Amino acid sequence: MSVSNLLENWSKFRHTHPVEDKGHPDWEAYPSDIKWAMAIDLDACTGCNACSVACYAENNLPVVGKEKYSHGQAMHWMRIERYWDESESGFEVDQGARFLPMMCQQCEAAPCETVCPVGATNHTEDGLNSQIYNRCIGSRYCSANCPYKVRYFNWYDYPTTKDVWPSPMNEQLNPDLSVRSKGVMEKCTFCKQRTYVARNNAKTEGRPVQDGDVQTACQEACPAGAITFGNLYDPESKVAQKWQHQQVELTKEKQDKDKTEGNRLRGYRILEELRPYPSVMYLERVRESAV
Amino acid sequence: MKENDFNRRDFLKVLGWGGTAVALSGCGNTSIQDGQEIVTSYVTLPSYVIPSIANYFNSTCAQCDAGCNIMGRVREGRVLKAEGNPNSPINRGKMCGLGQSGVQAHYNPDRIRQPLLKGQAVTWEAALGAINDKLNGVKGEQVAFLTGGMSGHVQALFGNYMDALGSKNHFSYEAISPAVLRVANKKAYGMAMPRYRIDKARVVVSFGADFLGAWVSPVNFAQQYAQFRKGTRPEGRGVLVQVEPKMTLTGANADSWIGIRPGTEGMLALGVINALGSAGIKLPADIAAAVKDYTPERVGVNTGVPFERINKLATLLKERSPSLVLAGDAAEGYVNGSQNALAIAMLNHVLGNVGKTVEAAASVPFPQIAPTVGSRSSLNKLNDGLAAGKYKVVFSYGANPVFSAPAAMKFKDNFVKADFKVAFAQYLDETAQAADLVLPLDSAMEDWGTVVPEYMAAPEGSDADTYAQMSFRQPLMQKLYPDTRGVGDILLALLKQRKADEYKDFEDFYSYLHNAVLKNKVALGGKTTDDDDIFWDETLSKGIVPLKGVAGSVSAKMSAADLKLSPATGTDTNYPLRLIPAVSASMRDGRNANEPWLQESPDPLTTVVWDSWVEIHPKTAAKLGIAEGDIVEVASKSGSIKSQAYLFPGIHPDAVSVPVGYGHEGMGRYAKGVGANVFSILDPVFEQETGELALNETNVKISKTGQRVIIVKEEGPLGGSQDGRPKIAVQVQADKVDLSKEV
Amino acid sequence: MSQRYLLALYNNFDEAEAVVKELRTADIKGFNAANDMVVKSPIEHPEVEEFIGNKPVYVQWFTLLGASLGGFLAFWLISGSQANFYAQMKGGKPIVPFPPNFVLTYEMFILGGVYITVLGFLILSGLPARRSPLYSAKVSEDQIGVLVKGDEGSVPKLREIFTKHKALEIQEEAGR
Amino acid sequence: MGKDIREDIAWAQINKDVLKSLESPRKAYWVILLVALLVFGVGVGCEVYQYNMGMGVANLDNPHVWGLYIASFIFWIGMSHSGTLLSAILHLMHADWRKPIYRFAEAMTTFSLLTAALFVAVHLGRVWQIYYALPYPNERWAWPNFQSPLLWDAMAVFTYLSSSMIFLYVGMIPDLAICRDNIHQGWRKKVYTILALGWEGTDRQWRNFRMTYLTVACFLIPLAVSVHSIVAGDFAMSQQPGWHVTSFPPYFVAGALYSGCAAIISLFVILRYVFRFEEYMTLPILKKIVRLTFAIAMVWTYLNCIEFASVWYSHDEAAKGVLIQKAIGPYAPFWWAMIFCGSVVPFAMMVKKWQTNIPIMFAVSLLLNLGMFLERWMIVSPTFSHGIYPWTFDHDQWPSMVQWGMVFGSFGWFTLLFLVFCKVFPSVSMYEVKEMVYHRSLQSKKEAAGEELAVKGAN
Repeated sequence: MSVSNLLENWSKFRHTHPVEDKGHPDWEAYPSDIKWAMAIDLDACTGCNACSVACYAENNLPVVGKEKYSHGQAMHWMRIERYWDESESGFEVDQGARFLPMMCQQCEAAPCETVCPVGATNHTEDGLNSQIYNRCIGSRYCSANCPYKVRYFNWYDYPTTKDVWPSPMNEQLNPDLSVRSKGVMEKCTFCKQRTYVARNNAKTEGRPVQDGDVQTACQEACPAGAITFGNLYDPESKVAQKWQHQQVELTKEKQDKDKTEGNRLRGYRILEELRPYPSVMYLERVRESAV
Repeated sequence: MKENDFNRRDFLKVLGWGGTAVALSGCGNTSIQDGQEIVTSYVTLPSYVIPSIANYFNSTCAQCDAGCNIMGRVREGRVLKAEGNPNSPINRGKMCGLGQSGVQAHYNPDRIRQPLLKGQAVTWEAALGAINDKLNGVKGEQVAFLTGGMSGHVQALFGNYMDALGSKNHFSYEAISPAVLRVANKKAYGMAMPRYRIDKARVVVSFGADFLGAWVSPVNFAQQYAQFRKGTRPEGRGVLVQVEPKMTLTGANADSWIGIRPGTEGMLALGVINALGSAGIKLPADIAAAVKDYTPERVGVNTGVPFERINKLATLLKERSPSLVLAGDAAEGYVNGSQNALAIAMLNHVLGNVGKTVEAAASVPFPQIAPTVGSRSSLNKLNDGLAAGKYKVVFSYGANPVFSAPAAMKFKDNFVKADFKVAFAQYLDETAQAADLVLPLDSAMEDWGTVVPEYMAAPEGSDADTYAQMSFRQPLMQKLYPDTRGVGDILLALLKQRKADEYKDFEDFYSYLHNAVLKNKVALGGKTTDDDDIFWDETLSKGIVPLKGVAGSVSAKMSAADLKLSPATGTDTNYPLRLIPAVSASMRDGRNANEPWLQESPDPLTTVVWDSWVEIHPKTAAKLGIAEGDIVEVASKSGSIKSQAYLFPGIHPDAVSVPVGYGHEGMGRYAKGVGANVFSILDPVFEQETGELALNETNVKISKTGQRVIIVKEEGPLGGSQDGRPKIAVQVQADKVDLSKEV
Repeated sequence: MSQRYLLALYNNFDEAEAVVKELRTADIKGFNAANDMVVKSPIEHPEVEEFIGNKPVYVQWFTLLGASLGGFLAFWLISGSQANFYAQMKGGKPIVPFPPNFVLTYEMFILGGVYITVLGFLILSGLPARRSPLYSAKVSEDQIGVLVKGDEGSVPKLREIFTKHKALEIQEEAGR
Repeated sequence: MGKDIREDIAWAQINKDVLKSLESPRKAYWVILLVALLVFGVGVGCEVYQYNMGMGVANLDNPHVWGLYIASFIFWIGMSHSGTLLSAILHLMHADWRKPIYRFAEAMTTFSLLTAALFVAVHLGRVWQIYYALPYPNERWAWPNFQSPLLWDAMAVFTYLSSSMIFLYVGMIPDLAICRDNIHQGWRKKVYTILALGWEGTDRQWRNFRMTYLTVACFLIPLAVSVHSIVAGDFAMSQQPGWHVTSFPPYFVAGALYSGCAAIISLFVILRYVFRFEEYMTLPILKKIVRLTFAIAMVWTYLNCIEFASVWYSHDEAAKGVLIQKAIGPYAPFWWAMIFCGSVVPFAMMVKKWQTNIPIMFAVSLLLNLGMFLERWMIVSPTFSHGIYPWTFDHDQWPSMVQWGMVFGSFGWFTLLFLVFCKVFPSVSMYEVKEMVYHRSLQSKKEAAGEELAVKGAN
């Protein structure tokens, strides 16, 4: 233990995310010029569930079966929510339904991170909210404090549960990431295993990570291309351009554009007012009332 | 085979033998040449295999008939995931959930692993011998072969086999197929499956075509749809109007969803034409005459769509051109289904969309590999023949009629009348259970084949008029079970029983395919000077073979003479509700029901999982005193099923809807006993022109059984309410946003 | 000169008080009232302290020491572990955050205070202790004991004073 | 009103009566002990099952990740507070009527904390890794997250548990000396001898003892308040509607004192009967606790109303939603039962006649405890079932038998510990009862003398 360390860290880390400056230039292992973020266009999303199934395939999610699903123990990191238009008299269907893909929003000031008693969920240098499975003791406080309820707990030991991965179904499991055992929390990682490979490849080639180097599984599958994923700190990236065009700023809990009446932009972040600074921007679903 | 020519195919084989294996023959064109083959260890890997880094091999999805081109992600000899082939004009690198689940069909624990003769495991010799014995005893016309949709070289081989048998009794059957559409399209546009350009349209009016869910080629359409919705398009953001009695996934994405009275879709189309005429669109005389009685007011009364809305729709179509009008399952499943489809197609003619958003598609230059499409009418013929005892030996491949035929057809009873029934099957499904001999098939990820899609999408910038393609299906890994065989291999073995001499050069289907492809190297885009092996490997690695297709043309005009719209069938006071069997994007006709990802991915609209349900409009439910979760009996004249009631606002109050594909009695652990089979209670009512089963012509009554369950579903107790939260799933009216400059 | 211990038992505090007062004023050779006299009582009786002469109590200094040490160590250890080991990045929060550390500091402040106070109590009251030379179980019941130590020569005088005040019992033992 | 205790009771008699409780309780003692053992066995069985199967058997789900375990945790922590109230607060306030009953109340503090600690363990998904939460230097170079309210909780509970155990022990040393002096054989003699530390009641010992006891009491009061505030912080520090309430810490503390007092009444009645403590646990004392309980009940009710009011008049729609759901949603019966038990039943304690009616007060105290258990449940569960995010509302979750089994078992565990304690250690503080008797008799003598003087003066 050194006093200089203490004093140094005191000042260095006083304010981390979200800040105007990009990450931590002093971070030893990873100079962070990356902030992964997403933009989901609800006008393009058709609610077809392809992203969700792709997530099951990519991330070794267990199929829990009817009984456990009925107890609310499903493990879909990516879930599609279906809302109806509401009026005084109930649900309106004249303009169809509203679909909303919901997964971990990788908040910059994540409510889940601070409450974990063992520090099993932390912020990464590339702006994600990471879950350390083998550190997790299963207190589930993170889930209790998650406003989006996108953290999923391993209520059972799924690898040994009947009909979850009966042989040879287990051969499909993706060796790039673990199969979680009972008693740990898990959630969307923005396909960490893929971003990691992309970063390593870029490093090997001696260049920064470029837009298009990596796709998340959901993004890759989405037939309507509703999901954009990339590095928000890279002004060339599609996702950064989208955020910029929609005037959604990562570090604001109330966007300037929302203060002006009649802005014609449709980017927003869900539950922004709780100040978790989510890394996922949604684009409002557009409907024409000409008919 | 030269020692350095240790190719991937062999590699896959070797991997399957757990590291000690040798490159033996048995894989097609290879043969052991003395002194030239060497024993190879697993640690000697081909240069492209780096442990822990995945290889991608192109293949073709077999989960539905759209024929999307996929890449199998292979690591350490195991296929892990299916991803879209970015070069595919069909799916352009994208995948649907159904396609993703293909790996679960492959790794399914309930696959049949050995031939089963009367339920007993037998060797392939015994199985094929049994077939030979039976065939020797019957005449060619006493043999019937039921298949699903087929294309490519398997189909060519199949044709040869039927010829060898001297049988013309090939019945191509699809439980859910756009069969009526094909006929109507042929009449209206001069081709069964033109290319729809949703991406070019400013307005799409879809009469029950669930093109984002389960209709024809949904992944392709979804991408077109994404383009169509882009405000940055020169045409601006497109508007989607969906007309259907039960909301489909496409309906849920519509700008305007019109819940029409079941069966009156054609009438609405005519009403819109009438309104267009009134709005100043010039109508050809015959059409004007044909629609003159269909004033919006009258149509409004009959269809239940307010006439203002019809006029608005007409105005929209008039103002925003080009548009695209689609007719889908929901409009076609009636006695007058093809008339409905024709009336709807006429809208495209009137609006001048034909040639703009309805384009001619090319067909493949080799008719023997062109797709044979299935229909329900062929099942009727087979059924009649079986009932009459005409067929002694019946083969079934790629179809599960015992499950999907209405109980009133008594198909199972007729099927078992045949002396010898052979089912080619991956699972012990209902038809396989009723068969005498079950031949276990390779999964689509173990098998060779070629696929020609029925709906021919063209890549950007190609000569779309003549673009046709053939896709390769190749093994993505070594077989899981040694005793399963590809359908091509089985057909070849059967052919050898008949014509041993002709096929003796082909050790297996692979060698047949290899030979056939290399023989047509030039037609498949190669040069005569190309090295055979290099050409073959390159073709395989691309997975897609563009062909110079036979250009078709769409007829610019349509006569109203064919149009004789009979009134929709009335209701029956005993059975007051119309049953609409719903085809969902993931469950389709139920052939994929044993893939747990599909069972666990919620139905997009109701969010129900692991069960079937009965969609009832809340008003109707209130009248009948039904609450959510009540187990209700849905009874038609032909039978009844029980399932849980789900109150669904997106359905016409006179209709109820039950999803198809559930209620298997066999197949496997994930499908068996899940939900109820709505096919079984369909009345045997047929479309008048095509003889297709009219899926939506069944009237039912609903009664409570007194039981109630908590529906297992994804949505919470508030249903689809956002409980007043301001910003969750936000919707904005188009005039409130500026989409034209979006990035 | 050898030392003797005497224990006299009394029925109530009044008698004991009288004895103690007399012993304190009596000038007995070989007996120092300030150091050689102990009063044992079954209950906590503040008056005893008064009549036996005011003796200071130092427990509170232990308390001060313990509490400050606890609080200081807590803050130091927690901040130190946060700063010097794997940094736990929490989005929106510094690595070494004050408010949570203060909460824990507060708890440790109390913990240290309680522990060291009790330790001080044990040290200052000489516990755990061996059995003293003279002890009667009556003291833990209902009698008050006055234990004195004196030279052999002072014993008769002491006895006399004890009996004068109606001692119920007088025990005597050789000193060690 | 009678006297809190007979003033003429002989000190030797006090020793005799209390020491008798270590020897021969009524038969009921053994019956209760056996039942407690069985009940505890049920809990152990449930935990073994849950340990092997996974937390899913508790019927918890996403988003309803906490259930009765956490509710019981708060309940037991809360129960511990009245021990401190009686021993520390009333000590500082020189309310000597606490003396015959504070010992068992303090034991209750310790044991209910031990019971609460159990729930921390059974609640964890991976209890076998529980040591990750301990702050100790390790080769992983990873420390627990000191920012987590759960860790504060652990620290506070640990501090409280060890402090109150020490407090209990220190206060018991003179009594242990009595035991040592009066019990002459067997293991007990050895135990008492060791534990009494050679206490002889010398003036030096008493002097330091007095100061120590006072100091620790002073520490315990803010500690007790901080413990339950921090437990409240587990909830109030989160963003969830219904939890994110400023008044939660005082509300929790009031609730804690309330349930503790109710539990003291129950145990008072039981001990009085089982160990024949009628002389010491007298009806006037009961009356005093009952009045104290009533006062706290009203404080609790008031804080409850404050909470509802602040939610009602806030613009936090989600919090309002939770409140409405509590009143009319799936938990409504329990919520109303809580209101009834917590705010209506205590009015029975206003009836003078009933204040000293043992069966009635016993029943009332049980109802109050039930109400307080429900309160904790109603804090935890409705927020999960109707939180911020409408899609994940979950109105169907119901604790499984495994959860109930463990809650049930915890009562067995507590009773077991408590009864064993009462049998091994004096559950009435002998030396302090002596003090009480002594001071009171002095007082009445003085009063009598004063009266005489007054009479004389008048003459």
